Amino acid sequence: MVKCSKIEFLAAVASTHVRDGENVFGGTGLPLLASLLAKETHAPHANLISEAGFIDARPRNVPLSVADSRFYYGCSASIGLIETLGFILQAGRVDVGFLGAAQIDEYGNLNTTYIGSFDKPKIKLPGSGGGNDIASSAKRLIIIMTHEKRKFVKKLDYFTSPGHLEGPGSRKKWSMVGGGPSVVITDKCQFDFDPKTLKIRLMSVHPGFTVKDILDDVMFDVIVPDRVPTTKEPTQEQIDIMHRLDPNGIYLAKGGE
Amino acid sequence: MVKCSKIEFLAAVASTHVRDGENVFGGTGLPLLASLLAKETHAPHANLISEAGFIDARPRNVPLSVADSRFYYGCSASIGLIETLGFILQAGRVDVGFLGAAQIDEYGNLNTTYIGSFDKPKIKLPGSGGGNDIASSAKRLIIIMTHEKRKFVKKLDYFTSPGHLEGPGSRKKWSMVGGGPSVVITDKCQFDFDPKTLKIRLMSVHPGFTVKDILDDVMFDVIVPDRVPTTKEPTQEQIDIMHRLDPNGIYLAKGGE
Amino acid sequence: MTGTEIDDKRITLEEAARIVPDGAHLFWGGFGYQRAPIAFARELVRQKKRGLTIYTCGSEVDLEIMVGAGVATRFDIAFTAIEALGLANNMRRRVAEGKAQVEDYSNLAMAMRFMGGALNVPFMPIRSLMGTDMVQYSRYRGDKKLKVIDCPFTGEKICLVPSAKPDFSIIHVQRVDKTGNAQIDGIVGEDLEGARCGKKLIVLAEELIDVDEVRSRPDQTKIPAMYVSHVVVAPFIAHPVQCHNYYDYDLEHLMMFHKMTKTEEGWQEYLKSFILDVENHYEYLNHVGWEHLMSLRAKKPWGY
Amino acid sequence: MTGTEIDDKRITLEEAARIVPDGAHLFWGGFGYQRAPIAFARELVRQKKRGLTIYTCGSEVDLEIMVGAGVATRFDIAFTAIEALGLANNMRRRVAEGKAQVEDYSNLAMAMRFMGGALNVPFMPIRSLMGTDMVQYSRYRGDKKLKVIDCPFTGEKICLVPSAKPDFSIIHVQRVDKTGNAQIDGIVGEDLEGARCGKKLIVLAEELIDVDEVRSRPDQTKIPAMYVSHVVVAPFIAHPVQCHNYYDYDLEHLMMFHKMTKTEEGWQEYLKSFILDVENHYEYLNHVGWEHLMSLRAKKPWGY
Repeated sequence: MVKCSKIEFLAAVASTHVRDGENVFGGTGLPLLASLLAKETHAPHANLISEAGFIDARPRNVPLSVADSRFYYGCSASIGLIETLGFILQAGRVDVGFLGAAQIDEYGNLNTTYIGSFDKPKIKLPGSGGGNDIASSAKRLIIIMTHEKRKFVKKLDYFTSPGHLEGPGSRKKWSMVGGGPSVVITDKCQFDFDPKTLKIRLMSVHPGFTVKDILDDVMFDVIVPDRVPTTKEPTQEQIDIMHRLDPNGIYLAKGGE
Repeated sequence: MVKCSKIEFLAAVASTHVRDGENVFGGTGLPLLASLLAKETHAPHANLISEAGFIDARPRNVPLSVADSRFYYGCSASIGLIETLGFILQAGRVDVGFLGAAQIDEYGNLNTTYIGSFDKPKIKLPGSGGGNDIASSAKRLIIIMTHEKRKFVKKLDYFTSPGHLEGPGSRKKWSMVGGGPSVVITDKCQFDFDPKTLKIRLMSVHPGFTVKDILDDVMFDVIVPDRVPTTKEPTQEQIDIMHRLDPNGIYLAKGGE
Repeated sequence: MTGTEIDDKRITLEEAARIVPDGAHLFWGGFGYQRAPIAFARELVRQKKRGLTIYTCGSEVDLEIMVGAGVATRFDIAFTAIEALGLANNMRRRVAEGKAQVEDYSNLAMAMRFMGGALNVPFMPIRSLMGTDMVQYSRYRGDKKLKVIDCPFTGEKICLVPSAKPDFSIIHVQRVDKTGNAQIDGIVGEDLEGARCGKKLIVLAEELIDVDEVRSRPDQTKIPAMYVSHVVVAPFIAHPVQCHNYYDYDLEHLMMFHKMTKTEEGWQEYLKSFILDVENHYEYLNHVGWEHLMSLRAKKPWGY
Repeated sequence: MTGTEIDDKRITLEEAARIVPDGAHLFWGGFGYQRAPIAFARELVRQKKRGLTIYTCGSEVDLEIMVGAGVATRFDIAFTAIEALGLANNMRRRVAEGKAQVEDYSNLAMAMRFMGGALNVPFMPIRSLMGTDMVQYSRYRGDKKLKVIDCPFTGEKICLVPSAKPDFSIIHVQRVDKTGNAQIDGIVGEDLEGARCGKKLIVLAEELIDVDEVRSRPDQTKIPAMYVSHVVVAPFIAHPVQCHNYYDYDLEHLMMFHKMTKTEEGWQEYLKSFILDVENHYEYLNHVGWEHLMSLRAKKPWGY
């Protein structure tokens, strides 16, 4: 068993969900690290897109911003938002998008806007950014969150980005281009979605955690299959590659053990 | 009195309607020659735009096509159709547009699409091109036509581009951006539009023609003011400049005497 | 950071034309005398395609060739003529014969239809067309040609034009790499939106450039490879019109073309001589003559 | 062919800020860490502007400065934070205090609102926002925030977002000539549409270039002079964020900024030290220090 931090674990697990040749909306931070790791391992033809306008990016240093010049040299096109969010994403050309959130509900709907009531918000969060667009139109959505009970809620304080909304048929009702969330990766487990109800379902538990740990740490009912496997751990090679990608630990050092 | 061809006369008269500093949709042919002549004489700051994407053009040779590379070098921006017809024209930034037509009615409405019935057209003309867009959205429209009776009709075979439609209030009804036609220049006379009825009105008669000549050569009633001046002739300087602009007579030789 | 293998999307002009089935709908690139994919039109004729529908703002020699040879029968367009020379004679004849149908829009309307298609929304709003016969009459789209509505925000009239999503987009550019990243010099016309609105995109380019060159100045890429299905590289694709920075139009040929198309006999003679009797694009160029072609090459800094 | 006199639109940063009245609506350029007109935000603060409404997709340090200093109170935006570092602390505090209001959209929604404004149509259709609280709740636009309609062509649901036509567009570019023709390197974000949607456009640029240089390669012009009201030329306009091909972001300064804004006291200290106590932009740069600034200069071929 290799020694690794939470961040390393999350990034490595997330990377396994990127398939070769896919068009990936990577953003920055963990998703970027996961996408780059996937490109360096099993998905060399993944096309990494940053919503600011970079297409097929291959940064030699990890970017801090979606608009970071580090995305520029070596990418194959550098355009703008209408291109990435309109012509590419809304047109259904993005296979997988990554999102984080402050709150998630049992259908994978996300809040990145306010904590507290809309009328008197306690905390103004960043807002949608491109999140609502990605959640509406990417074929598949990978959600990455730190696992705190207060984040897995029965009802969102504010509904920013669509998961499976109210379940089967909801996305079709709003003529959404994309398929919605396929997986939620936390630092304790992975969830997927029950195909029939489109409600969140336990997919695998990370080493060191039990099913009960997970159920105790969410505020809604989770579908639990008969057999819940243990999440596959990162390999040393994956960890080494991540450190080569982020030699200064800009992302890896954050929240690491 | 200088000796000049029909084309030279038309171009010179048309050029007088371009004011300094205006944004002009010039096209090719006579309008282009008129715009360039205006720039060389009284309107040096006129901004010549070609709908293919050229802005502030200063061609050293006369272009044959709105997309001609002759517009490129020396212009200040070379973009595309959404820029010129959308961001510039539809946004109300074009002061004056030039149009020709196969038919015109008494409100300055234009046909550039079909001769004959829509169901069984006798002649397919070029179509709108950017003509309808220019007629809808340019602040002022200058129409140039050869003066043949069959072209000045009571009812258009096909209504391609809006003049003053059915008169006062019509353009507002369709929330049109531009003000409609201000002048029609033919090889026999100039028309403007009666401010009250928005119907065509004789403005001036070219040397050698009488008011009766004009009235005989249109198929609708023309408002004739008490005094109809004679159109001012081109100066030798204007003719010389035109020949410098079009040394090979690409436009000047056409239909010349 | 990564050095991945790269797809090579190059095929021949013949192969590219073979992919287009009878009855297909095509966005057609180029504008006026600039970057028209005329070699592709000639190849479609040689392969005897039938029943194509063409979407473009305004095209000239290429439309004349396709309508004249009976390859394309429907046209969602705003304009056709041979600018500065006169009417599009073949189109005029085929329309009068009832063998071709034109659904009339304006240039802005067509450009916005391509933008709407590229954005994958069902329509786009414009302020043109209203009050005219383009609203009153439709050739074959019926009440799906356009809609005039009351704006739900302002109450004013606004025209909605339906987005275009043809089966193929055919465009001609100056340079492309083998994966499909395309660079355009000069004006783009409506080609950026048009390239993105088709279900498949075939890029025809004058010159092949290396992927590394593209990646060293990615802000020069006008069409990213991810949109591109196939790449064709060949010289003088737009002849007898121009390709900015590469060659000027062939005015002599254009005048001959326009003159010959004035009669059906003249057109049939042109068709035989310059299209059917030449085996492929290079034979066409041989027929036109390389000394003549070389005389058309663009001069710096003018680009023509 | 013609050699006309040319207007010189250059004014100082102070003059440019003075043109913006209290209560004005501003499109705000830049995206993320790229080409943010932060020097203009600082100057608005020094001139004690009040009641501005800001329109942008996502901005970071500039919004923090303007909301923190009470210059801007309303925001039609999709995003604000200091990417990779954390929440926008000033915005969080001012919203909690009820001193700032955010009308929430997505990035695509805002970009399309700017495109609609640039096109002078009342709305644009998008496929985002539907089904969420961005449809349910409005901070100050009420039922003019957006409309969800049944598409008159397809019957499907589509969201219409109202076009934005603010009083001013403020954008930052790499190079400009004195008449206003602007060139942008790298990504454009939503700046092309944003620059064209405002009633007046102020272009801030790092470098002045000659008109002849612009006219020798006009396809590099991203914003033609005809849109531009005023031009401001100054170095390091985006500091502490980056300007592609000119300088990198100042991570040290960004971290200090983010840390100081965690408390109102810290923010007030930053406000005093880096904005109010420096007389103008050059004094700010002196305060940051030129040796430090020079260390941020971009290296070829990377652009940062």
